[in-house]
Amino acid sequence: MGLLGSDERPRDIILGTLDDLINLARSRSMWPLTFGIACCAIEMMATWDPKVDADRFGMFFRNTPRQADVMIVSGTVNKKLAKRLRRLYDQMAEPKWVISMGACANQGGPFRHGYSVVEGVDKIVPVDVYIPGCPPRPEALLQALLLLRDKISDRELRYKRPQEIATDYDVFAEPGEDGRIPVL
Amino acid sequence: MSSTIGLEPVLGRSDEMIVNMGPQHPATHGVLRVVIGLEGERITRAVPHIGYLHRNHEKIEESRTYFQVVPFTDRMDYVSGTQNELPVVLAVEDLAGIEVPERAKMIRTMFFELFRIASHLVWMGTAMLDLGAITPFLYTFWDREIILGIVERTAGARMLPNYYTFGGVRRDLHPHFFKDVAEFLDHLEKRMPDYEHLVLENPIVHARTVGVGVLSKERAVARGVSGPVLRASGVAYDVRKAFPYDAYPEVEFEIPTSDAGDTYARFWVRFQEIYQSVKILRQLLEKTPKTGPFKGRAPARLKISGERYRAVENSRGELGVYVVGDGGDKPYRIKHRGAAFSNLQVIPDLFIGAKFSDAIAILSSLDPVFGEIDR
Amino acid sequence: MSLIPIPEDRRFKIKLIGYDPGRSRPWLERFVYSLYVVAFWLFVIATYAGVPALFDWLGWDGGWGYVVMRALQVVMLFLLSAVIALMLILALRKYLGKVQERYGPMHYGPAGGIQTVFDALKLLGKEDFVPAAADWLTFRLAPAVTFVSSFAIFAVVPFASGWTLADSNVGLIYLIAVSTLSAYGVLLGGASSGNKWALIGALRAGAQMVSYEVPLALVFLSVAVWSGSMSLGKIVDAQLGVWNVIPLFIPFVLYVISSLAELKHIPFDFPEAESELIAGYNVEYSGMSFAFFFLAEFVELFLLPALIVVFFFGGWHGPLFGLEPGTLAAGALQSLYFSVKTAVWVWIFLWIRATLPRYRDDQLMEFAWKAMIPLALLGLVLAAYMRLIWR
Amino acid sequence: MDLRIKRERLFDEDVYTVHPDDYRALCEQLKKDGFDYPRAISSLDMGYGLRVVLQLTRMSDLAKVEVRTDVSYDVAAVDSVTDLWPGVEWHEREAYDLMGISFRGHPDLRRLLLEEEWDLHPLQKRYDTGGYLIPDWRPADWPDPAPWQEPAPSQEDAAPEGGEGE
Repeated sequence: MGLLGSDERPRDIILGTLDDLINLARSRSMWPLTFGIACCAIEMMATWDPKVDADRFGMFFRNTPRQADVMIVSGTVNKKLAKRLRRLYDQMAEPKWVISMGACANQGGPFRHGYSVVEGVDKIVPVDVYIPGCPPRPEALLQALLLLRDKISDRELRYKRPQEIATDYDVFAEPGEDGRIPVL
Repeated sequence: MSSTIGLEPVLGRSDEMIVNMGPQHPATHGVLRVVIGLEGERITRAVPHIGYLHRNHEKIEESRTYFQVVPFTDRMDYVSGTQNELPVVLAVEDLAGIEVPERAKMIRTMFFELFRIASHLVWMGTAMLDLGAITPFLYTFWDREIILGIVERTAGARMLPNYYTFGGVRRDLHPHFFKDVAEFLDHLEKRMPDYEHLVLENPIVHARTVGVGVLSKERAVARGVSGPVLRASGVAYDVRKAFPYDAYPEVEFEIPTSDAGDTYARFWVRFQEIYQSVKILRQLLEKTPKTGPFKGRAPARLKISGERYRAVENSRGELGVYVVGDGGDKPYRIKHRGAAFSNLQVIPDLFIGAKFSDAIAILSSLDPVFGEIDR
Repeated sequence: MSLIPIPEDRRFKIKLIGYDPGRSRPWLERFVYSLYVVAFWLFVIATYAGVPALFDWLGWDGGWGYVVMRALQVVMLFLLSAVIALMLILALRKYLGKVQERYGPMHYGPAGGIQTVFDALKLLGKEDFVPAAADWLTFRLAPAVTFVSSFAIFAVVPFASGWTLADSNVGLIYLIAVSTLSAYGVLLGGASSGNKWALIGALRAGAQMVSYEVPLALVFLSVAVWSGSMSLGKIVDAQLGVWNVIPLFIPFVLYVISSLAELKHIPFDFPEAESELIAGYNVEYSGMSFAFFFLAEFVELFLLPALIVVFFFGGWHGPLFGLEPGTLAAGALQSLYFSVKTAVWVWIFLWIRATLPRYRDDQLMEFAWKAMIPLALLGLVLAAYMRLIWR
Repeated sequence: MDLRIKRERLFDEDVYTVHPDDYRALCEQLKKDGFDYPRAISSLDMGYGLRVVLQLTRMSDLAKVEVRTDVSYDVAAVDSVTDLWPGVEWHEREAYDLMGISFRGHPDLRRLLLEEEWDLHPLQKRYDTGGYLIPDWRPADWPDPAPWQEPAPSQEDAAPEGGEGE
C-alpha cells in the first residue's frame, strides 16, 4: 500500500493533506463484501432496500473480496466457517475493515454455549465496529457504517490496525507441499 | 484433507474442471458450498457440503426450558419468523394437553400466512437477483418491510418475534392490526400484476427456467422433498390440508400444483401460494373476533413426558419437530426436521447434466435457508 | 405508495426514510448533471475546435506540430473519457435508484454529484496486487488492452462535421478490428488470473465474441453498402435526407443486440455474471487495475450508443438555424445534437440494465448463429437491392 | 415373516419398535406397504444405548408410521435404508455425525455438519456438561448396560466402521 496508508510516518503538511483526502475518499466509498451468513444477512440485505438505502452513502456490494473494502460479518461463525472467513479476510485488498453485526458475531450470541460456535468473530479477524442486537435493525447497520465512515476519515478516531491477533482457532491456511494454499 | 472436498479429480480426465462454489458466493443464499465438476459449462458432478452454519440448536435446546426453546427455533428459518415456533408449540401443547382458544389459533394462522408472503417475497427478489435482474429484489423487499412493520407493531420485533407461546400467542393484537393487514393486502394485490410481469411473464425468465432442472414426481417423493418443490412436481401434499393445525380447517384455500416439475413450475407454485395466502388472510380478517382471549391457560413450569412428532407447512415445506420429554421442564431431545434440509438433497439429481447457469436458477428455485438446514 | 405509518403510541419513534420523490431534490440533480454535461460539451469543443485553433494561432500546424496537436487531442479525449465514466457511473446509480424507488447516491457532493470522484480516488489508494497464481505480465497488461481498445473507438467517432480524429475511409474495418481487440483484454485478464471463475468468464467472453462478431460485421457491411462508404463521416453525410434506421431497420435491431453483447451488458453480461461467476473475468483484480476495467466498460457504454447514432440516427444532423457548417458555432451545435441523441441511447441501455434478467450464454450463441446471422444476411441483401433501386 | 416387533399407537401414528437385526426387513416390508415418503430419521441417546427413529408417510392415504430400533453403544450400527428411500441419505449422515450411529451400506457415510477432523458425536448425552458446553469436551464413560437392554447383535455382522472407534 506504500506511503499513503502507513500510519507510522511523521505527518508533514503536504502528505498529511493528501492522506486526509484519500481517507476521505475511502470513507465515502465503502464497498461491502457480499457475504451473508445467517439471520443478520437478511437485515443486511434490507439495509440496501428502498426503505433504508445505504446506497445513498455510496455503498454497494461487491461479490469478490479483492474489490471489497468492508466485510460485514452478519451471523454466527462456527469453527467450520472460521477458516473460510479468515481466508476471505486475507483475500481482501488493503485497506479493509470489518463490521461485526449482531450478537452472534460479537460474542456467539444465544449460541455461544454450543460446541462448534466461535465466541465472537474478533477471535478470527480484527473488528472495527460492533453492532448489538439479534438481529440488529437495518438502521443499526446503517449507523454502524456511518460510524465506520467517521472512523476512517476522522484523524482523531483513526486507529492502528493490530498486526496480529491472538486466536485460539487454527484459521490460518498453511501452504501445502507444492507451495500452494490448499482448497479449504 | 482430500475427503473434505468430496470430489476427487478423475485420473486421465483433463477436460473436467473442478470448481468450488461457496461458502461465499452470491447465489448460494447463505453458506452452502457445492463442489462442482464442469465439462465446459456442463456440470458432470456435484457434491453439496453443508454445516457452515451449524449452530448446535438441538444440543443447546436440551439444556433450556420449553419456554426458552421457542426463541431458538426462530433462528432456524430466519426468513419466515414465527413459522418455526409453531411445531414445537404444537407438539408441547399436544403432550401437555393445553387448550388453545379459537381466537389465538386464528391470530397464529394470520401471522403464519403473513410470514409466508414475506418469505416468498424474499425468495422472489433473490431468485431474480440470481437470474441477473436487480430491480425486483428492491420492490419485494419494500413490500416485505411493510409486513415486518405490521409484525413489529404487534409482536415487538421485526424478523424473529418470538410471538407464539404454549396456549396461544404472547400478546394481543395491536389495535391497528386489521386495518394494516387489509391495507397491505390491497397494496399487494396491486403489486402482484407487476411481479407477474417482471417474473412469470418475462420471456428471459421463460428461456432460463422452462424445462430446466426437472424433478420427477417419484424422485421428489422418494427424496423426501416437500413444500413448493414437491407441489411443483405434481404431488398435492400440503401439511395444512393433510394434517391440519390451528385455524386451517376453518378457511378455504387450494393447493396449487404443477405437473412440470421444472424450475419454472417451482416459481409458478410460489406465486400461486402468495395468492392463496392472501385469500386465507382475507377470510381470517373477516372471521377473527376483534377482542377475546389470545392465550389459553398454560402452566408456568411445563413438565412433559412422552414423545411427539408435529409438522407444519412453512414457506419451504414440511417443518417438523420430534420432541422427547422425560418428565422434566427441559426437553430430553429435540430433533428438527428442516424442510429445506430435505429439499437440498436433490442438488446432485438436478445439477448433473445442467449448465452452470442453470444450476444457479435451480438453486434459487429450491430456496434454501441455512439456519434451518444446518441448524 | 404509502408505507404504513408508525403508531403514535410507540415509545421510540423510528425515523422512516422511505422513498419520497419530493425529497430527492430533482432541481439540484438536474443542475449537477447539467454541470457534467457542460463539462463534457466543453471538452468536446476544446478537443476538436480549441486545440486546432490553438495550433493555428501558434502557427505550428504542419509537420511535427501536427503530430503534437493530435497527441494533445488524444490527451484531451482521455480526460473526456474520464468525465464520461464519472458521469455515466453516477447516472447509472441514480437511474437505478429512480427505477427501484430509492434515491441512489445523494449525500456526498450536491445530489451525490461527487460520489464517483470519491470512488475513483478510493480505488487509486487501494492495494493493487498480483495473485501468486497469476501470470504477472499478462495480468498487468489485460486492463490496459481492454481500456485502450475501447478508447481507440474515439478515433473514428465524428462528433460534428469534420470533428473527428481520423475520418479514415476504412473506418468500419478499423471498428471491427478494435472492438474485437476489447474481447482480448477480457480473455487475457481472465485466463491469466489463475482463478477458475475468471477462466470461465474469459472463455465465455471468447465464445460470446465469436458469436456476435459475425452478425456485427454483416451489419457494418449493410451500412457500408447502403451508404456507399466505409468512412463514418460519409455515412453520416449520407443520412441528410432520411436516417438509416428506416431503410436499414433489420440491421439496426441486430446492431443494438450485438452492442449489448459487445458491451457485456445485461441481458448478455455472461463474462461478468455477478451472481454466477462472482465477478467473472475481473474477480482477481483490485484497485486501479479493476478501475481500468470499469472505466473501459463505461467508455464503451458511451461509445457504442454513439455508434448507433452514427450509423442509424443521422449522427450530428439537426437543424442549424442558418449557421454556416464548418464554423465553431455550427460544430458546437452539431456536437450537441450528437450528444443528445447518444444520451437517449445510453438511457435506453440503462433502462435495459435496470429491467431485464440475464440470458444463458449458450442461448445468445444459439440466437446469434440461428437467427441473427440469417437476418443480417437478409438485411444485407435488402440494403443492396434498395441501393440498386433508389440510388 | 418372523420379526421381533412391538407395535403401538401413539397419537396419529403407528409406532413399531424393532430389534436392530430386523430393522432392515421391517423397512422393506413398509416400503412394500406403500410408505413412500421419508420424513426424517431422528436419533436419541436413551441412556442404555442409542435409538434410531425413522418416520415415514404414505402419500396415498397419509398414514404415518414410526420405526424405532435400539442399538447398544458398543455396536452402534444399523442397516442403511438409503436404497429404499434416497431421501434419508442426509438424515443418516446427520445421525452418524451428531449421534455416532453407523449405517451399514450407506453410499457416502461422511460427517455432514461437522468437519472430518472432529472426533466426537456431540448429541450423545455423555458429552453433556450441564448446558455450558465449552470447547474442551471430555466424554464421560459410557453408562453400564441397563438390565432390560436387549443383547447386542453379534460382533461379526456389526463391525463399527468409522463409528465411535473405541
